[in-house]
Amino acid sequence: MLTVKLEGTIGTFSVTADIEAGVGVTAIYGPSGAGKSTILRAIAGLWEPERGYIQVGENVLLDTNAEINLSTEKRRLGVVFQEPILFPHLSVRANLAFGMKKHETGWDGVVSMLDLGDVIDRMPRHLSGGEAQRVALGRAILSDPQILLLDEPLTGLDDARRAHVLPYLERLRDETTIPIVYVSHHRDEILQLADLIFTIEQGTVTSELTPGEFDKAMRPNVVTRQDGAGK
Amino acid sequence: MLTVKLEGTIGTFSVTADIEAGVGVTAIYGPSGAGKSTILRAIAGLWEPERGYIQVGENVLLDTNAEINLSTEKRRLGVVFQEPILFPHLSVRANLAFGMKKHETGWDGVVSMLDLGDVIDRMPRHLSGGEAQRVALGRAILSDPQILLLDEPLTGLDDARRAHVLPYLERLRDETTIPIVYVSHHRDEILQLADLIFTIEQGTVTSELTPGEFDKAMRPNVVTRQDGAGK
Amino acid sequence: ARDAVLVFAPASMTDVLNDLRDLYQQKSGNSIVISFAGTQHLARQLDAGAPADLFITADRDWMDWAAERDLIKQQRIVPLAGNRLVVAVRNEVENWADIDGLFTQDYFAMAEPDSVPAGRYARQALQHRGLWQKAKPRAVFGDNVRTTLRRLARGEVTSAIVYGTDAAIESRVRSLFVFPPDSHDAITYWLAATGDAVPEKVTAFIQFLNGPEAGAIFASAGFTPPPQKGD
Amino acid sequence: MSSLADPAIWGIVLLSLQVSCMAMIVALPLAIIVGKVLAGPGFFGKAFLSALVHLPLVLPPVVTGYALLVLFGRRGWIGSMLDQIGIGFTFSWTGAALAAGIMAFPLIVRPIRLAFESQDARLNEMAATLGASRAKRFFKVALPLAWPGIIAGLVLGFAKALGEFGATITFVSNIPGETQTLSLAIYTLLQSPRGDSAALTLIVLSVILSFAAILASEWMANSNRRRLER
Amino acid sequence: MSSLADPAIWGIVLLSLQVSCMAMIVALPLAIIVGKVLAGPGFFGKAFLSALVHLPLVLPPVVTGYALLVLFGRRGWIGSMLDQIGIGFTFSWTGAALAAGIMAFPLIVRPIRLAFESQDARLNEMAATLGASRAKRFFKVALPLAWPGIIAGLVLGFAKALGEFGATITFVSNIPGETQTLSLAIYTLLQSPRGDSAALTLIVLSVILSFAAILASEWMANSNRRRLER
Ligand SMILES: Nc1ncnc2c1ncn2[C@@H]1O[C@H](COP(=O)(O)OP(=O)(O)OP(=O)(O)O)[C@@H](O)[C@H]1O
Ligand SMILES: Nc1ncnc2c1ncn2[C@@H]1O[C@H](COP(=O)(O)OP(=O)(O)OP(=O)(O)O)[C@@H](O)[C@H]1O
Ligand SMILES: [Mg+2]
Ligand SMILES: [Mg+2]
Repeated sequence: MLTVKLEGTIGTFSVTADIEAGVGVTAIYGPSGAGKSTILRAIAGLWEPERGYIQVGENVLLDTNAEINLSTEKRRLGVVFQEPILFPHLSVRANLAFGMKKHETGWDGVVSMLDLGDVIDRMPRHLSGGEAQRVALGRAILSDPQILLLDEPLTGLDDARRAHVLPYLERLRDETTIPIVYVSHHRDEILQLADLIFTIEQGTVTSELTPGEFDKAMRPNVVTRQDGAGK
Repeated sequence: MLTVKLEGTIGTFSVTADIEAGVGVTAIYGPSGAGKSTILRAIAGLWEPERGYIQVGENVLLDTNAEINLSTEKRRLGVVFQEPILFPHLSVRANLAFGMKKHETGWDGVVSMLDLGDVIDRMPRHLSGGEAQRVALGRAILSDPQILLLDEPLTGLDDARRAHVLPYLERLRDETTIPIVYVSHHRDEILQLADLIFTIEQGTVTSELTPGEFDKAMRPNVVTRQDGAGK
Repeated sequence: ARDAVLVFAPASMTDVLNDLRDLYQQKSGNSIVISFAGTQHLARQLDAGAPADLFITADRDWMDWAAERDLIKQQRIVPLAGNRLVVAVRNEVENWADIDGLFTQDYFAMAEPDSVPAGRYARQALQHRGLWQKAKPRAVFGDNVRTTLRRLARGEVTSAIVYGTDAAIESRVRSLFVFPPDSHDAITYWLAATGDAVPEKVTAFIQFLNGPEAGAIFASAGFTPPPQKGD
Repeated sequence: MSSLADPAIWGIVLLSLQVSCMAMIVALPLAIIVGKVLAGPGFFGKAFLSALVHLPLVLPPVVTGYALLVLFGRRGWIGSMLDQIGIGFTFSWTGAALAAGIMAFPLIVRPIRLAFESQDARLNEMAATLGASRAKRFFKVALPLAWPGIIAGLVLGFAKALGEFGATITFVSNIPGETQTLSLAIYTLLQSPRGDSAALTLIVLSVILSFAAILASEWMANSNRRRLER
Repeated sequence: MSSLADPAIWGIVLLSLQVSCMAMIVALPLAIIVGKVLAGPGFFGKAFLSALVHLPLVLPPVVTGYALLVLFGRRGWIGSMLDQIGIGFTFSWTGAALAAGIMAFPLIVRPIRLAFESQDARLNEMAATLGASRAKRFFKVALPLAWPGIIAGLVLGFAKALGEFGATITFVSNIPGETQTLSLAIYTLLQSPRGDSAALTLIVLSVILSFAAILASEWMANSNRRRLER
C-alpha cells in the first residue's frame, strides 16, 4: 500500500528510511530533529533523496533506479505541514477551495467538523494559531488526496477540537483506503490512531511497532532517551 | 505581582480579561480562538485594548486612564509566540544573542538544556520545527526578562526534550521572581507547572482555578465543551 | 500620406521659421509642419527614410553627408540665410574695452567646437585672434546655442560667443562685439528639398523662403543675406 | 500656445498619454515574464539577460534612439520587413511608444523581479502539494503576490515613458501632432526665450499628470494592502 | 580619439565612474531613508513625497537641468550661498554627480521601498519584545533584510547615472576633462558625421562597463542568498 525506501542527505544530516505499511494510519514517532518532516517531504516530492523508491497503492512516485520522479503536483497528496502555511492573499474559503476539483463533496462536513464557519470569509492573517492549522487540515482533506501526510496536525488544537478531528481521522482510516502518514509527539494520539508505528532517531528508522508494543516501549524509554538526549 | 485588566476588540472579536496572579506560573487555558494569544499580545504591548491596566511587579506597563503605555521594547519581556519567529538573516547563535545584555550569563546552561549545540551555527531555515521552537524559547530566556510570556512553547517538542525544559521552567518558577504566563492545551503540562489557571472562552476569562480544581474540572468538561464547540 | 509639407530644421532656427510658417500658411493656405531637432538627428532620420520634404541645416557637412547618400540632390542645395558671430554679454555689462580679456579672465560659453557649427566658427574666430589656447580652459561648451545663451542670461558666465540672431531674441543679453566675417568661415544655413521629384507645394514654399517677404523677416531676426556662392 | 484654452496643448497631452499607456500595455506582460525568469535560478545566462535589459538605461538615449532607427527605420532590418505588412514605427506615435517602452523596460522589470524573489518558496510548494500545475501556481499564487512589485514597476515605467525625450526625438523626430509628446514640446518651446511661458504651462501640466498617476498608484497599493487585511 | 590607446578615452571613463559613484554614495543613504518613510503608514503626505521623488523621471531632462541651474547655478538661490563657502557645482564634476544623483534618485528609492514594504511585520515585533530600540530594529533587522532591494536600487541608479545625459549637459555643460562623461562624449561625437567610429568605441566601452556592474550586482545578490542558506 505504502512503500518508502530512501537514502539521502540535507546539508550534513543524512536520512535513511525503509517503511512498508498497509492501509490505515502509519505513525512516525521520534525526537525533534530526527528526520520525520524530511521523510514526509520526500514522499511529497519536495526533497529528493540520493537513492529511493516510493510507492503509494499502485503508482510509483519515485524510483531513482528507473529514473521515475513524479512532480509534486502529480502525486495527489494532502499535506499538512508542521506550521500552517496558508495563502495570505486568499480568504479562508478560497484557501479551502484551492485544491478542490469542481464536483467536490464533503465541504459542509469538513467545515463543520473543523468548526470553521465563523472564520470562513476572513483573511489568514486574522486567524488564531489553531484556526489556521484547522484551515490547513481542511484544505488538505478537501483536495481529495490519495495519501494524507500529516506533520503534527493537531498541535495547537484544544481537547474539544481534537475530540472532533480524531474520530474523523479514524473514520477516514476505517472507511477509505487512503493511507495516512502521521507525525506526532503525542503518545495518546498515536495509540488512538496508528495501525503501525515507526520510530526514528538521528535520521534512521530504528524500529517498527504495533500500538501494543509501542505502548509498552514508551514508558521506560522516556528515561533512557532523556539521558541520551541530554549530552 | 501580575495584574491584567483589559477590554478591547480585534475586528469583530471582543476580549475582556481580569487577571490577578502572584509570583510563579499563571496558565491560560481555553479552546482555540478563545483569545489566549491576544491577551499575551496585550501584555507585550503588541495589541492595545480600548481600556486596560497592566502591571508587572512594580512597574505599570499600561494604564489607559493615566495614558501610560510603555512601548514593547521597554517592557523587558521574554515572549515565545505560537509559531517560532526567528530572524532569517541571523544564525542560531546570533538569534539567541539578539536580546542579550553584554555581561550575560547562563548561555551554556540554556544551550545545553535546549540541546542546541549541534545547530548553533546554522541558519534558521535549516532547522526542524522543534529546533526552531527551542531556539525561540532560548532567545526569550536569554534576554533576561522581567516576565515570560509563553504561547504553547512546548508543542513540537518530544517527550525527551520536554522532560528537559519543564524542570527548568519549574526552577525558574521556584528560584526566581519572574512571573510566567503560560498558554497551553496540555493538561499534564499545566498541572505540572501552573500555580493558578485561568480558563478563557470566546474572549472572556470564565474561571480562576487552582491546579487541584483544574484537574477535577477537566474530565467532565471535555465532554460538555466538546458538544458546546460542536455546533 | 500627409498633405502638409514636412520640414526638418535645426532647433536654432525655431523662432524665425515659426514666424515664416505662420505667415506662409495664412497666405497660401498650404500647411507646413516643422520638426525642430539637432541636425545630426534629422540627417540620420532622413537616412532612415523620414518623410521630410525639406531639410534645413547650418552644418554643410551634414548636407554633404545626406547628398552622398542620395537623400538629396547635390545641385538642389541652396543657401537660405547667413548669420554673424558675436560676443554677447548681459545687458547691465558696461562697454568693455578689452574684448580678449573676456575669454581669459572668466568662464565664457560657446558651442562645442568639434561638432557644433557655431562652436567651430567660434574656435576659428578665437584662433584668428590668437587666443584659442589661452581661452580654451575658460570655455564652457554647450550642446546647442540656446543652452549657451541661457547660461549667459542667468549670469553663469560673463560672456558667450553666439550667433547675432540669438543675441537678438534673448532680451536679457545684448551683443557687445561682432567678429569680422573674415575671421571665420562664412556662416550659412542651407536648404534642400529631399527625394527625386519635388512636388509643387514644396517648390512653392522654397520660393517663398527665398523671396523678399521672407528676406525681410530673416533680416529683422538678425540674419544676413546668404552669400551667393557656398563656402 | 501658452494658454490652456489652446487645443494644441490638449492634443499634446492626449498624445503623451496615448504613447505612455500603449508603451505600458505592451511592455508590462513582457516585463512580468522577464522579471519571473530573472527571479529564477541560474547565474550567467541570467546576468547576461539582466545586463541586456539594463542597456537602455546605461547608454545615452541618443544611442538607443539611433539603434531603433537602424533596426526599425524604413530601411532597417526589422523595419523594412514590418513595412511589407504595413506596420510602420518610423515617425509615428507608435514609434514614440516603442521608444518609451524600451527606455522604461528596465524600470518595470526590476521591482517585479524583486517581488518574485522575495516570495516565500513554501507557498509554491504548498500549492504544488495541492495539485496546482506550474501555470496555476503562477497565476493563482506568484502573480497576485507580486502585485505590489507590479504597481511599483508600472509607476516607474509610466513616469519614465511620460518624460522620455532623448530616444524619442532621435527615433521618431519631433513632428507636431504626430510624434511631439509633452517632453518634446517643452524642449521645443525652451529653444526660444519667447517660449518660456508656454513651456511653463506644459511643465505644470506634466507635473499634474505625474502627481495624478502617483496618487492613483498609491491608492491601488493601499487598497491592495487593505484587501489582505480584511 | 577612436583608439583605445588614446588616454583621453580613459580619462572619460574614469570621470564617468567617479561621477556615478559619487552620485550613488550621496544618494543611497537618502534613498534608504525616503524608502523607509514611503514604506510606512500615511496616505496623502506619502503620496505627495512619492510624487516629488518621481518628478525627475517625469520631466524632460532639460527641465531638470534648468531647474538645477536656477537652484545651484552661481547666481542660483542655493548655489550663490554655497559659492560663499567655496562649494561650486557649476561646470565641475561634482555638478555632474549632483545631476546624475537627482535623476537616478527615483530609481533607487522604489526597489528599496518595496523591500521594506514586503518585510514580515512579526520580525519587527519580535525584535521589540527582545528589547531592541527603534534604531536597533532598523539597523539589525529591517536594513539587512532589505539588502536585495538596496542592490536592485543601486543597480538601476548606477546604470542611470552612467547613462545620464540631458540634465547633465544642461546643468554643467560639456567640458572635456571636467564634466564630459561617457554619455556626453558619445553625444558630442555623434553630432558630427565623422564621429561615428570613435563614438562606437565609447559605446562599446559603456556597454562593457554596465555588463561588469550588472554582473557584480548579480554576484552580490547571489552570495547574499547563499549566506541565508548556510
Ligand atoms: N480581524 C479579526 N476579525 C475578527 N476576529 C478576529 C480578527 N483577528 C482575530 N480574530 C479572532 O480573535 C480570536 C482570538 O484569537 P487568538 O489568537 O487570541 O486565539 P487563541 O486563544 O490564541 O487561539 P489558538 O489557541 O488557536 O491560538 C480568534 O477567534 C480570532 O478568530
Ligand atoms: N542544511 C542542513 N544542514 C544540516 N542539517 C540539516 C539541514 N537542514 C536540516 N537539517 C537537519 O535535518 C534534521 C531533520 O529535520 P526534520 O525537520 O526532518 O526533523 P523533524 O523530525 O521533523 O524534527 P521536528 O520534530 O523538530 O520537526 C534536523 O536535525 C535538522 O537539523
Ligand atoms: Mg518536523
Ligand atoms: Mg494562539
